[in-house]
Parts: sequence; structure tokens; C-alpha cells
Amino acid sequence: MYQQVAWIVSVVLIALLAIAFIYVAAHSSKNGDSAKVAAATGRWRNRLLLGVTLLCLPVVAYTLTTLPYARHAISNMGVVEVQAKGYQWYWVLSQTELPVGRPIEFQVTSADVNHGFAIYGPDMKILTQTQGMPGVTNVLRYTFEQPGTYKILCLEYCGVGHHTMMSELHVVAQ
Amino acid sequence: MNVLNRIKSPLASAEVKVYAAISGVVVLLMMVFGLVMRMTQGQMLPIEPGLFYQLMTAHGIGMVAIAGLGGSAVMWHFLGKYVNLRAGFAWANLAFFLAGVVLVLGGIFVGGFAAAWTFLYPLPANGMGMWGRHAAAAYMGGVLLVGVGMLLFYLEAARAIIQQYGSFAKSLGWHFLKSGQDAPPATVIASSVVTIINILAILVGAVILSMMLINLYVPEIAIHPLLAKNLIFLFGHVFINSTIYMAVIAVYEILPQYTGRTWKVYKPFVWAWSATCLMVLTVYPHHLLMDFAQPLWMHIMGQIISYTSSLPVLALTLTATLGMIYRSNIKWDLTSALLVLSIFGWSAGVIPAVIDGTIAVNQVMHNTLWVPGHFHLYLLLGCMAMILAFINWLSNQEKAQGFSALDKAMLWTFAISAFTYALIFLMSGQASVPRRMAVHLPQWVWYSQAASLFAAGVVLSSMVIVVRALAGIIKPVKPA
Amino acid sequence: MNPQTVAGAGLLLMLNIPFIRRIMESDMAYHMLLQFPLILLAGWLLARGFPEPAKKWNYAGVTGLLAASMILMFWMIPRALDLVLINNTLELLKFLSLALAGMALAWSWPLAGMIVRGFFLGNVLPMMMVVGWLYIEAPVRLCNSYLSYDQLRTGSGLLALSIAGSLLWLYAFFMPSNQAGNSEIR
Amino acid sequence: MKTLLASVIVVLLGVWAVASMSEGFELLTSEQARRLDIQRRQPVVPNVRLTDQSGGAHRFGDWVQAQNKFLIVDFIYTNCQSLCRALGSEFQQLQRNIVERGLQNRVHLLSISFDPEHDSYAVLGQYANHLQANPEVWSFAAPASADLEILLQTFGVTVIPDQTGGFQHNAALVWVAPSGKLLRVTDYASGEQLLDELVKSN
Repeated sequence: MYQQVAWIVSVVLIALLAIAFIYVAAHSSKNGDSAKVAAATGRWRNRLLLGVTLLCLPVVAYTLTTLPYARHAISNMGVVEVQAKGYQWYWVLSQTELPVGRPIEFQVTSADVNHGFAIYGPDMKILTQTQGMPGVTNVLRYTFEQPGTYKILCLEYCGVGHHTMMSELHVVAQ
Repeated sequence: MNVLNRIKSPLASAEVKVYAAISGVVVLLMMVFGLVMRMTQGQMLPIEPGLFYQLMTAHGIGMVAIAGLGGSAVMWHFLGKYVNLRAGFAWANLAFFLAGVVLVLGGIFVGGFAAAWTFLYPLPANGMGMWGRHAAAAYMGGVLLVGVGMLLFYLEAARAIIQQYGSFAKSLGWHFLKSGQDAPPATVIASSVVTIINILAILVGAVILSMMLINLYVPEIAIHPLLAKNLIFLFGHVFINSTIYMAVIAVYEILPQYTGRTWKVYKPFVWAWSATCLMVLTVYPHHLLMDFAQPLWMHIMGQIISYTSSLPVLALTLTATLGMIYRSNIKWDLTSALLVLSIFGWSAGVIPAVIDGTIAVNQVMHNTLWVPGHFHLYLLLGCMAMILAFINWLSNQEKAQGFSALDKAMLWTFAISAFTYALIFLMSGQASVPRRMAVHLPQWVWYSQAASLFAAGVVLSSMVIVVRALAGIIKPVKPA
Repeated sequence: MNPQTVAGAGLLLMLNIPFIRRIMESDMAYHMLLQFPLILLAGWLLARGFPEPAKKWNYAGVTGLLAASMILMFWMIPRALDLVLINNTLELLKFLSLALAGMALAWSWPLAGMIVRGFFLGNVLPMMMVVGWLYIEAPVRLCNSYLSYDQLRTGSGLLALSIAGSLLWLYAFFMPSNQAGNSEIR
Repeated sequence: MKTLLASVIVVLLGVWAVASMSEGFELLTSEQARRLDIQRRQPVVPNVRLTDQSGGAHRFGDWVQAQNKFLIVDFIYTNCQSLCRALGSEFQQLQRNIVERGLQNRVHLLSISFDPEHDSYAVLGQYANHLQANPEVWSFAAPASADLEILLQTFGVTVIPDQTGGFQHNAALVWVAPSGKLLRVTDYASGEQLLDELVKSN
């Protein structure tokens, strides 16, 4: 979902930017009054700064309300705990069959170097991720909504076997 | 003390030309590495993963270093018009740079080191037989040497700026904010910011590199991986950002000569650069948003500063550039076209970058090809375009030239190829294709194949631009 | 005789009184963070009474500051810290070399310009930071003769010193420099 | 030019000094130096008087040769709250391992107390019981006070009193050959790995 939003917003904004450049470049040959243009530039600059601020403030504020970091405040009722440990180049998971609809808590760490722990859906799109770091346990919570086969890919470069480091999760209805 | 009487020969000095020539050649080589990587991922070349990751490491560190060297050339050349820089330090920097490059390349291609240019602890010590600790030491020692050279370079810049302006407070224009008098030139402001942040970044880099070197030989002395990651990204992020801040000086200095308008320094400009100085040092946590163990306030700071750090300087540079060319009767040639293109590339790249700095998006985009997507926009289409423009400008005796059909063809090939190439990265990121993988899943291969086509376009057009420019630079200057 | 020289010599002798030496070396933090700087200070004071020797060999203070940073680096090796406690020759060498480093600083710092000073600081400050951090992070004791708690304190002290030094150095960049216009800035 | 020459000399001197202190950049701490030194020199255990946990008196050197086994030695004191516990559980683990693999006839564990004032044989006996040490595999001993110094020196153990009335000491496993030579010193958690090597070597 976020992928689509990010892509569409980026493309639209880049296109607007390109239009601005093409428009200005197309009007670059005539000799205009420098002072007037400078004044207009100042106005545009202020509009842009104001516009960007007005646009970004709510976005920043809104997106900060849903953070993925599992905090202690969250109730532990009914949470399924899964230990995940990365090795060069495989995952060791305490269980790979998981219930649908229940919050799963992945406790991710590593035995050697940094790894990335990304959960891919059956359509091979990333659903969520965290880092697997030696000596550190990152707690990732996720609730699967559909049964099916999910994949775990390593998303942090970890040596020559990095691209082979994949595991499967089976999410089943209870 | 009159600034004018310090201006040396108007044309570039020997050290600037050598910097520019080396940058041009190495950029081409690194671009070829990039093309080979994309073709390997597109299953068009039978390259083993071991070699792929070596190439990836070389491409990363090579591009960072050469963007640094090319940016230094721009800064040295134009800063030298306002302050008294001594060439010896540029040569010393180059000597350290070349020695470092030899060690780095030796570590990679002789020693087999392939821990990516970010040398994330503790991967360099865990080669799993692909490389030994001497290879890792050669690589990290080489990076350290490059850092020592750069430190000398920036110390000389700091010395010269302070000698001319009295202090960084003055050269950043803080007095101008109060009095509105006597603004320092844009070049001096940008150079001061880069000097400050890069001296700090290099010292931080030296700390983490030394620690990792010690750890390599005395493994009992362990480092906390999260702390190490913080330091590495603080160093890496600041250094790569400042390459653009150096290269953009080319826009500030060269574009006015094409339009006959001046790049006026006004208060928001001073504000924006000073704020950048602080923010660029504190924005790096947006690389660590997926390290859940990091304190929460750093994540939130990472997201907020991601938004605030990139936008001001950019918005000002963007509007100022557009205002500079609008109805200006600008003389178009390869140099001016590349410079305008570079500001587009920089601005365009910031958009996906800021979006990725949003924690909710980072959750599904971190370490996908979205990341190289955004930075290829502002490094390839931005920073590199600035450096190519600068090289071309030098080769034309720093004058506007005619815009030949070949120039036009190469400009458009470069612009369209580089833009599309980066867009394919973004598109792949949107489709959750991971970055830094030698082998892609079958359904992802076509992205790489399409990207290879445009990468070839980038290589081809850059090669023509660089080779023609080099010929101009090497040619002895005719007495006027 | 220059009173500073006398004070320096006196300080050096005082630090050598076995009783004081034993106290200072009983704790790692005193050893590195008190005795070392005091010997440096003694050397620095001692040198004040003499003109800089051999300026030709010490252009812009390069040689002196290089020597000082080399000596400091050597005494940051944990093994060296351990060995001076049981090896008298090395203990003597420690006093001599650190006093020499102090003298080199006194003679070379005024000769050095911004760049040489910057290079010296850019060398010594990260080094202190590295060593301080290693002392804090190391899961094992790095000096067999000292308690792990001492090691932690010493590390924190070194780290604090180097951060303070860096901030001070940064601050100096923003201060109106009295050297402005002085073409002697190197 | 003279400055350049002087600087080069200074740097060379500095590198030489650091290199000699770090045995050619191989080590930074005296603990590493001690391990390397023992591995190179392979000194013989001193023939000091030891009292074991059942009160039996031996000469260390003679005892090793009489046993004719590989010896894994660690140094402890029974009042220890921190490191020795880790050592203790490591030895328990090793003891299990040795029994499981039937290596009793080839490897023996020995914990030596460096606090003979307090650790009489009775105290050591209690300690051994507490750790469920099997006397066939794992012995405890303390040297005579007069011999302590020479014993610690040979094994390179440094003991310093801490603020709480205990001691801090370097913890490691020392491998002694049946001939009485000290072979090498390794981390306290590396016992299993070395047992593997021992098994493989025959």
C-alpha cells in the first residue's frame, strides 16, 4: 500500500518539477527585466517554502502517529513469540507455522553480522521489516491477515551468500 | 585587504585540471562497473556473485570518493578566487588519495574484500573465506588514507577562509543576518559549510575505522554494533552529502556567466546554509529507522530532520536557478544545459528521498532499490552532471561555446538515460526488489534488463562528454 | 633561571617521589588522566626557559608535534601501561618520553599554524576517543594490573576529554581570530 | 627538507616502538602477550607444593607426570562472586563432556586457588561438593603460601585486590601437556572446541 502511495506521489511531484523546468527553459531566450524576474523569483521562493511547509507538516505529524516500534505499553495478551536469528546465510526461526489474525512478535537478532529481516507477502511485496543485529534484539510485531506462504528475505548485505538467504513462513487459519 | 588583488590567473590551475581529469576517467570506469552489475542482475552476463559483490563494493566506494574528488576540484577552483589557497595541499591530498585508492582496490580485487562500501561492522571481519583480515585492513586503511588527505585539504580551506574573513561566523555570513552588510559570496558560504561538516565527518570516520582495524587484529576488543552503525552512517552520510554541496558551487559560479545575472546572497540563503550545517550532522538516523533498538527520539528526529534538512537549501537553489534563467537570454551550450539539468536531478532526487525518510514508508522501502533510485537521481543526474559541466567548462577555457549537434545529442542521451535509469530503480523499489543482491528472482529480472539499456546510454554519453573534455583540458592553452 | 623551568623541574621531581608515584599508578584513571598530563605539563614548563632548538629541523613545529603525538599514541597501548608497573627501565622511559613530549609541545605549538595544529588535534583527539571507547566497550579487562571499574572510568575520562577538546577546537573556528591578517598563519 | 627528514625519523621511531610493544601489531594487551609468550616458550610447571581438596599433598610437576594426562588449569578463589562462577560452570560443562566422550583417561581438570590463606583443603572440599565435581575428572588444589608467587608467575596470572575485599584476576584456561609443559592459554569459554581438537588429533 505504502509502496503505491510513495511511487505515485514521487512521480507526480517529479513531473511537476519537470514541467516547471521545461516551462522556464522554454522561456529562457527572451531578454526580460532582471529586477522584475528577481522580484518574481522571491515571491515564488516564498510560495514554495510556504507550500512545502504546509504540505509537509501534516504529513510528518500524521505518519508519526503510527510507528512500527513495539513498545512495552502494548498489551502482551495473545501474542505469539517467534525467535529469529540470522546466520551467514540462513535464518533459524523458533517456529515457521503461524496463526492468522493473531499478533506475532518476532524477536530478531543475529549470530554474526548485520542482516535484514523482511517479510514478503505471497505477492512478493514487502509487508514489514526490521534489522537483525548481533548483540541486539529488535522486536517486530505483525499480524497476518491472510493465510498463505510468506517469505523472509535478508535485506542487509551480509556477504557473498546474501541473495540466497531466504526462509518461508506458513500462515494458517486456526 | 582587497579580495580582488588575490585573484590568481583566471584560468584553472594545474591541480584543478588534474583533479578534473582523474575524476572524469574514474567516473567512467565506475559507471562501467555499474552497467556490469545491472547486466549481471539482468542475467545478461555470467558474473559470479563473489565478483559481483567486489564490483559493488568498488562501485560504491569509487563513486563516493570520486564525487568527493570532483566536488573538491570545483570548490578548490572557485574558492581560490576569494581566498588564498596553496596548491601544495591539493597535491598532498591527491597523493594520499591515490595511495588510498591503491590500497582499496588491492583489498577488493586482490584480497577479495566485498563488504560493501559501508564496511558495516562486523562484516569486514566475517568474510567467510571470501576475504581475509589483511584484505579488510587494506580496504579500511585505504579509506583512512583518503580521509587523511581530505583532512589536510579542508584544514587548508579552513585556514584560508579564516585568514580572509576572520572566522567561520563571518564566512557563513552571520554578521550579514544582523547588519545586512557585506555578505560573503555564495561560494564562500557553501565552502565553509562543507569544510566544517567534513572535518567533523572525517574525524568520526577515523574513529570508527581505527576501532574496526584494531578489532580486526584483536577480536577480543569488540565494538557495539549499533554504535558502530551510527558512526559509520554519520560519517558516510555527511561525506556524500557534502559532495553535492561542493559541486553545486559550479552552478553558483558558472551559470551567472551565461545569463548575465548575479547570484545574490540574501538572508534566507544564509539561514538555510547555516541550518544545513547543523542538520546534515543530525539527519543520518534516517538510515537506521529499521534498527528498532535505537532510541525512539532518534527515529523521530531522523524523520523530522529528513524533511527539514533537504528542503530549504534545495528550495532556494531551485527557485534561484529557475529565476536566473527565466527570460535571461541564456546562452545554451553543454555546460549550461548540464548545470540546469543538475539542479533538476538534485531536486527530483530529494522527493523520493524525503518520502523514504518517513518511517511508515521506510518500513516497506528500506534497502530496496528505491534507495539507489533516489540517490542516483541526485548523484548521477545531479552531482555528476555538475562535475561533467565543470570539466566541460574547463576544457572550453571557461567560456561559453557553441552547442553542436553532437553536444545536443549527448546531452539528451545522458539526461533521458540517467533519468529513466533512476526511475527504473524507483519502480523496482516500489515492487519490493531488494538492493545489493547479485541474483534477482525471475519476476524481477526484466527491470534489470531494461535498466541495463539505459545504463549503457549513460555510459556512452558520459564517455563522449568526458573524452572530448579531456582532450580540451590536456591541450596546452594558446596564448591569447 | 626562568621560574617556569624551575617549577617544571620541581614538578617532575615531585612526581618521581616513590610514594606519590605509587599512589598515582595505583589507579588506572590517575595514571592516565592525572600522571600523564602532569608529566606533560612539567615538560612543557621545563621547556619554557629555553629557546626553541633547531628550528630548521622543526619547520612549523611539524617534527615536534609529530613526535608528541607518536609518544602519546605509544602510551595509549594497554600493554605499555601494564608493563611500566613491573619494569623500571620502561618506567624511566615513560617519564623521559612524556616530559619530552611536553617540551616538544611547548616548543612547537607556537611555531605551528592552523593546519599543523589541526592535523595534530585531528590525530590525537580521535585516538583518545578510540582508546576511551575501547576501554568502555571491551568485555574483558585490557590491563591485567587494573580493576575493570577503573578501566571504565579511565575510558569515560578519555572520551570526555576528547569530546571537550573537539568542541573547543570547533568553537575556535567561529571566534574572531586574532591571527586574521597575519600572513604567518600556516 | 630537514624537517621532512626529522619527521620521517620520528615516524619510523614511533612505528618501531609501537611495533615492538605490540609484537608486530599482533597484540595490544598484556593478556595477549602472556598467551603468546606461553605458547612460544612452553615453560614447565614449577614443582611447587600443592594441597588438594582431600588434604593430599603433592609436588605439582611430579603430580602432572604421574597422572600422565592433559591438564586444563584455571585459577580461582572460593569467595569469588563473578568470574570464577563463569569458570566454574564452564568446568562443569567440560566435566560432563569429558565423561560423555569417555576422555577421563586423557584429560583432567584442575582448579587452583590463589587465595591459600582462606582456601584451606576443607574449604576447597566444600567448594568441590558444591560444584558437584567428580574427583576422577576434576581436582581442586591450593599452593603453599610461599610458593604462590612462583606459581602465578609461571602461569602469568595477575591478581589484584578490589574494593569489595575480593580479587580481580585474568580468567583463562591453561593447557598443560602430560610432560608438564604449558602448551597454550585460551579464553575461558573455549574448552569444548579444544576437546574437539584433542579428539581429532588421534
